[in-house]
Amino acid sequence: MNRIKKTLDQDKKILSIYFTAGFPQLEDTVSVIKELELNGVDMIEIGLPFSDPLADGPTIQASSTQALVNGMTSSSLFEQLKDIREHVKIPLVIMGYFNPIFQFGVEAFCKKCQEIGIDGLIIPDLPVDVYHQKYQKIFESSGLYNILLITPQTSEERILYIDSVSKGFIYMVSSASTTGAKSGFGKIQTDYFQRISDMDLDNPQIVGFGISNEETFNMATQYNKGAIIGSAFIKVLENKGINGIGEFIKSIRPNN
Amino acid sequence: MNRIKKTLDQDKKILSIYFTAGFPQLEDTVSVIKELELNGVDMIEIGLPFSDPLADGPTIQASSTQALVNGMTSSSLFEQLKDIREHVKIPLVIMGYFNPIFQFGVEAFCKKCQEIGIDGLIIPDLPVDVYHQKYQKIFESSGLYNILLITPQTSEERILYIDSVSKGFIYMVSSASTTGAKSGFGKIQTDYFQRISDMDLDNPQIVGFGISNEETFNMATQYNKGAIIGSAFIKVLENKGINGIGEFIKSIRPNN
Amino acid sequence: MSYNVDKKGYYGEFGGAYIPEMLYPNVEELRKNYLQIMNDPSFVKEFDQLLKDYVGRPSPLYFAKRMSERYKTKIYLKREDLNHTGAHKVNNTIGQILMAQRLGKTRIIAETGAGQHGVATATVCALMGIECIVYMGEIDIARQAPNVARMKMLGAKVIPATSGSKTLKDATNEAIRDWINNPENTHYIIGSVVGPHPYPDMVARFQAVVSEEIQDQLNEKEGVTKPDFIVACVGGGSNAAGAFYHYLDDTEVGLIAVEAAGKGIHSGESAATSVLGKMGIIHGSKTLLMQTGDGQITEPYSISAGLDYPGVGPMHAHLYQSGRAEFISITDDEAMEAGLELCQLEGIIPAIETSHSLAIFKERKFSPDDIVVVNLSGRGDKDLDTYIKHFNL
Amino acid sequence: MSYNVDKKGYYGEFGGAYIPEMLYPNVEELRKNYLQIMNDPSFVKEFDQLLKDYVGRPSPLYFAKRMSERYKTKIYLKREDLNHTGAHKVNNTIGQILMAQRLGKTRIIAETGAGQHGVATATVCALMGIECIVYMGEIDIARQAPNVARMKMLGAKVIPATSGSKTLKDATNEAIRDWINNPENTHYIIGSVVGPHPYPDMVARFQAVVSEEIQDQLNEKEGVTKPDFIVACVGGGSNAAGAFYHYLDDTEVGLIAVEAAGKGIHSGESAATSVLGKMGIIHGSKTLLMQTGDGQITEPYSISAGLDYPGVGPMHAHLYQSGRAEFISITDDEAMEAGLELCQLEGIIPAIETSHSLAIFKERKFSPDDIVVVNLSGRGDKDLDTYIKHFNL
Ligand SMILES: Cc1ncc(COP(=O)(O)O)c(C=O)c1O
Ligand SMILES: Cc1ncc(COP(=O)(O)O)c(C=O)c1O
Repeated sequence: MNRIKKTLDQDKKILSIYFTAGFPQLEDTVSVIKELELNGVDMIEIGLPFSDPLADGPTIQASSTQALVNGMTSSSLFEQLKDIREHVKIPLVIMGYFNPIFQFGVEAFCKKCQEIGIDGLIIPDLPVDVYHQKYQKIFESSGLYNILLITPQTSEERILYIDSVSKGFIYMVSSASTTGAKSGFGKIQTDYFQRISDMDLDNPQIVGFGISNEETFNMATQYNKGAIIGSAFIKVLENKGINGIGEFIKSIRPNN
Repeated sequence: MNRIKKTLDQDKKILSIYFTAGFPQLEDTVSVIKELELNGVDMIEIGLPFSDPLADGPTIQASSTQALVNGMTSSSLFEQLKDIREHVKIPLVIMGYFNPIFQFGVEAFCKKCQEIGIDGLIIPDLPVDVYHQKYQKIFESSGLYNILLITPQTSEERILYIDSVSKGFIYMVSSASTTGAKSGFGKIQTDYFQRISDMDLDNPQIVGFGISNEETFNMATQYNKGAIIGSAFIKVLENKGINGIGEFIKSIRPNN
Repeated sequence: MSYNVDKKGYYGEFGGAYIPEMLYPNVEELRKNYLQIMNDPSFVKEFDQLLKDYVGRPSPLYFAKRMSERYKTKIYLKREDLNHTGAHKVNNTIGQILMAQRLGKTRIIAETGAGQHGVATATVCALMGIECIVYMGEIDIARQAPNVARMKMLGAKVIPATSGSKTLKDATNEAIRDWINNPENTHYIIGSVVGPHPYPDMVARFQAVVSEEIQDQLNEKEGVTKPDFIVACVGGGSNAAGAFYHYLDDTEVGLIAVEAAGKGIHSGESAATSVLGKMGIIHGSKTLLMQTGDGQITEPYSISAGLDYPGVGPMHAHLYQSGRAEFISITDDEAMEAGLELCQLEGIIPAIETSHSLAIFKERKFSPDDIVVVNLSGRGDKDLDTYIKHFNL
Repeated sequence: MSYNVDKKGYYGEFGGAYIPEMLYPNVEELRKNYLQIMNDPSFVKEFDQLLKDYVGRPSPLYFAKRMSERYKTKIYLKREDLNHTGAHKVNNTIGQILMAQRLGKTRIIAETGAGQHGVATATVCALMGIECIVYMGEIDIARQAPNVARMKMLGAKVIPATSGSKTLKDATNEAIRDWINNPENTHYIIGSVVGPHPYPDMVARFQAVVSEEIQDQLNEKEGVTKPDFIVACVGGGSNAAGAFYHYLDDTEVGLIAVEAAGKGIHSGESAATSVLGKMGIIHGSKTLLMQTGDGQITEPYSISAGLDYPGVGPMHAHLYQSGRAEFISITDDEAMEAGLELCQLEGIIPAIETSHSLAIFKERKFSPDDIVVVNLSGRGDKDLDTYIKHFNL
């Protein structure tokens, strides 16, 4: 059984952390993952860096650029992660733009993930219909969940379609923005969270974009299964390195 | 009887000097004239400076600009020259562009010249036909000769017309050029001099443009009644001032 | 076989809409409506009228006598340089601003490389009184200063793109980010036949006026509606798409696409996508793309800001892969020489982009009877500094 | 009463050929031949063909909707800015280069102020493969750098005029000096309706294509062949002459000539010849002229190099004196504002010369039904630096 499903089946709010592989240093990937699990994070999105991350804001973009300068590639990520399941139990998701995956070969990429024990992929620029028509079989035969995004602008009809194609959870983008763009939620967000919640979808939703601290985490997870922190965490890595992780995670869920 | 005619009736080659009134210093005009006569020059063209002397080369142009900066105007020239005939016997011609004369009023200008004892005018940009139709009567009633130009490109027919309208002499431009542009005469010039000479015009011709020293003076006057030196003389004034005049004039006609 | 787009937005294998979900509503709104809007008689009328009265169309088809004599073939120049704002780009921006109005958008964003598209966008925004933001790579801002000045005069806000190679690709990323952040009121006027479907097709249709006019003009001059060859430079490929459009499926007409070889195709400083690229995804479209083995997009190089793009539009990827068009790469130096040659033979200063097209006459022979139409995509006023420095004039 | 030239080369009292004898053969050769050559069908054909295929004529007559709304009258812009090289100047240089060829001339000289005429001359010389020398005031060389670069690209030799005010007047003096020195092989392409007869008439006839087109275009758009008013700026007066030409003797059409008032008509830094000038002789023509009481020609001033001339052509002197045309003076600041306004209302960056014409809508009221045609004599690319500095953009 896929670790994502197992984790989401638990009766708790999920804290998921995004970070960019190979950042701040090329060899930090595994250490960051271990430190995150150690501090009680429920799930991790490992960012495969890309030269042109057009859905990302400046923080994640800069971390990608640095990771590429450090020498991060799909192959070296797989190399770094090859023994990860000897140490880490929580679900691991790779988040990356489509082109590097396409160049690696979608099938080969999925097989590598399966070998290593990756549980899912988030490919923001692989639209649901292309996935559905061309790649779903490959994912499923590799036991990989494909995590799809919805936004406040996604129509009800399309949400239902995405829900039907999704496995694991739906990545619910909190507002119309690139990563790290806004912080704090207003009535527009809570209305949106409520609206999706009321749709009673097959897949649980985890909220991403704009979550940076205890307050926004609580607000988001009030309506949904969990939340993902990206830019705010990258800033921690940038400023304090791996040593800053424990304190940051505690600040999000102080009562854990 | 007009002094120009008297001078030209003499059986000698005429040396005429052009200089710009008010140059190098505003008050130099009369001194230059006196010094020229003293050194045996036969005729003088007094240049009335103009802001836009488009038939002149750099040397005369620069002297005009300087004279204007010095404050030279038509009125101040007349003022400077008002007693000139108490000192100077040789023919004096004013050479100037049409616009300052036009502004002064052609008739008033001519009357002033007559009062002072100026013998002729050279107005390079007053074409013969306009002169003929509009101004000849005024000139004649003031006893002023209008000196007209011909060039190597002037057609035979037109030369005859110009000759018929001219009084005193014809100003024979040595080559197609602005003042001071070329120096030295070649076969083209001598052929041209010969050709005009052969036309046996009513008016004698005096050559101007490109005469700078004994050699060119002799060459020019071999075919014609005389020659005018302009730029070369201005350079003398520029470099040596009034004191340089004697030596320069002697160098042109050493055997005088 | 058709070389035009299919119903799903693909040219052969290339095209599609590989966009993040955040862009879906925008792109989908456009996809659903663009053909209907473009075919609406009131749209057609307004578009045609503006092209005529404002842009100055038809642009002449000029027989270049002295160039033809030098290269012993019949060379016609399609004078897009005479359009208002100085390049073919405005054909598209006129179309898209009318589209944006009909979609109820009140804010326009655009990316620009050479600045021609930025100027053309700022222009139509001023014309319609609509807010305009243009993203432009920091390097391009420096090397195309006159166009930056023009955009400012026209009231547009120019925002530098400081990431990556700081050129067109990065400006495009920034524009897309802006669009993601402003999904409701903003229309993104893409400047070439790139981006997610329906952009490549929409832009090609707006530019198709070029080949439409060539047909008539050639008929008037030569009694035939088709040339033997059409030559156009390819950055993203919009001027080429426009010049090729009505001849795409007529294989009697040779299509020649000219790319920038920079300092040499294999010098590491090049933008010759057809030679150096592999299939991949850039800016929402599956196409040929210069990239590392690992799928990172390569930083391209060309002396000309408008060709300095690591991909080509999906139409061109397909034209290349299918062999329908001939692709030729021209170096910086060859292009500059050809630009100067046109100045001195025909009295026309071409954009450096265009100079690449003109350089092919030194590379490739044509026969004396061949009619070769070169799409003179733009004028070189924006490039004077570069020319002057290059030739030490 | 006719406002056109008479048989002797005069417009009323103005005009004629006040030239030194050295220029007589050149000017006379031209005078004797120009009408016959211009009326020769082969000349007409070649001229028209080049205007169409090379220059891009007809230039559109564009209804400026947003400007019309702002100023509550019907404003049409005659788009000479869309001509090849970016101004009306090329209409004349195309004509004169064909004239020079037919006169057997092998060397061309020209003067230029804004550089537009220099570029237009360099252009046609390149087109015909004829040597080209352009005289340009040192100050103008500095303030119109882009045009200097363009002339060099086109293979022309640009010689600085360093005397006097170092602007257009002095460049003209230098060109005339060159002509005096090269009477046989050289044709002097004067850039405006100035100089000795037949230049003003010849240039006006070449520019007359502007008003010829306006007649047809207005008829197409408004069902009338004449506007209520035509507005044009006057440096020497060629674009105004072209725009007025077919309406000169039709007094139902109001003619409005706009001059540069520089820093204020009576500031001592102005080029408002109609107000400040008196009759005089400049560059071979009797006309209105800014001069001292002593008949020295005054150094004019305008922010726009193309209006920075102390005279006007004799046609305009006559139009002013007879009251046939209304003369309005516009300051630097007013012009610059009007230029920016056009950018932001209509997406057109005008030459600063042209901006003077556009400024009249703040000065003078028109009624809502009036059809006002403004001759948009040129584009502002050459002036970007000046605009940017002026507005601190
Ligand atoms: C004059 C000119 N030609 C060509 C191009 C290249 O663009 P495209 O390939 O879309 O025609 C540009 C781009 O800015 C341009 O300005
Ligand atoms: C665009 C433009 N308009 C007007 C003028 C003024 O010249 P004219 O009065 O001869 O039209 C110039 C002169 O360079 C010019 O470039």
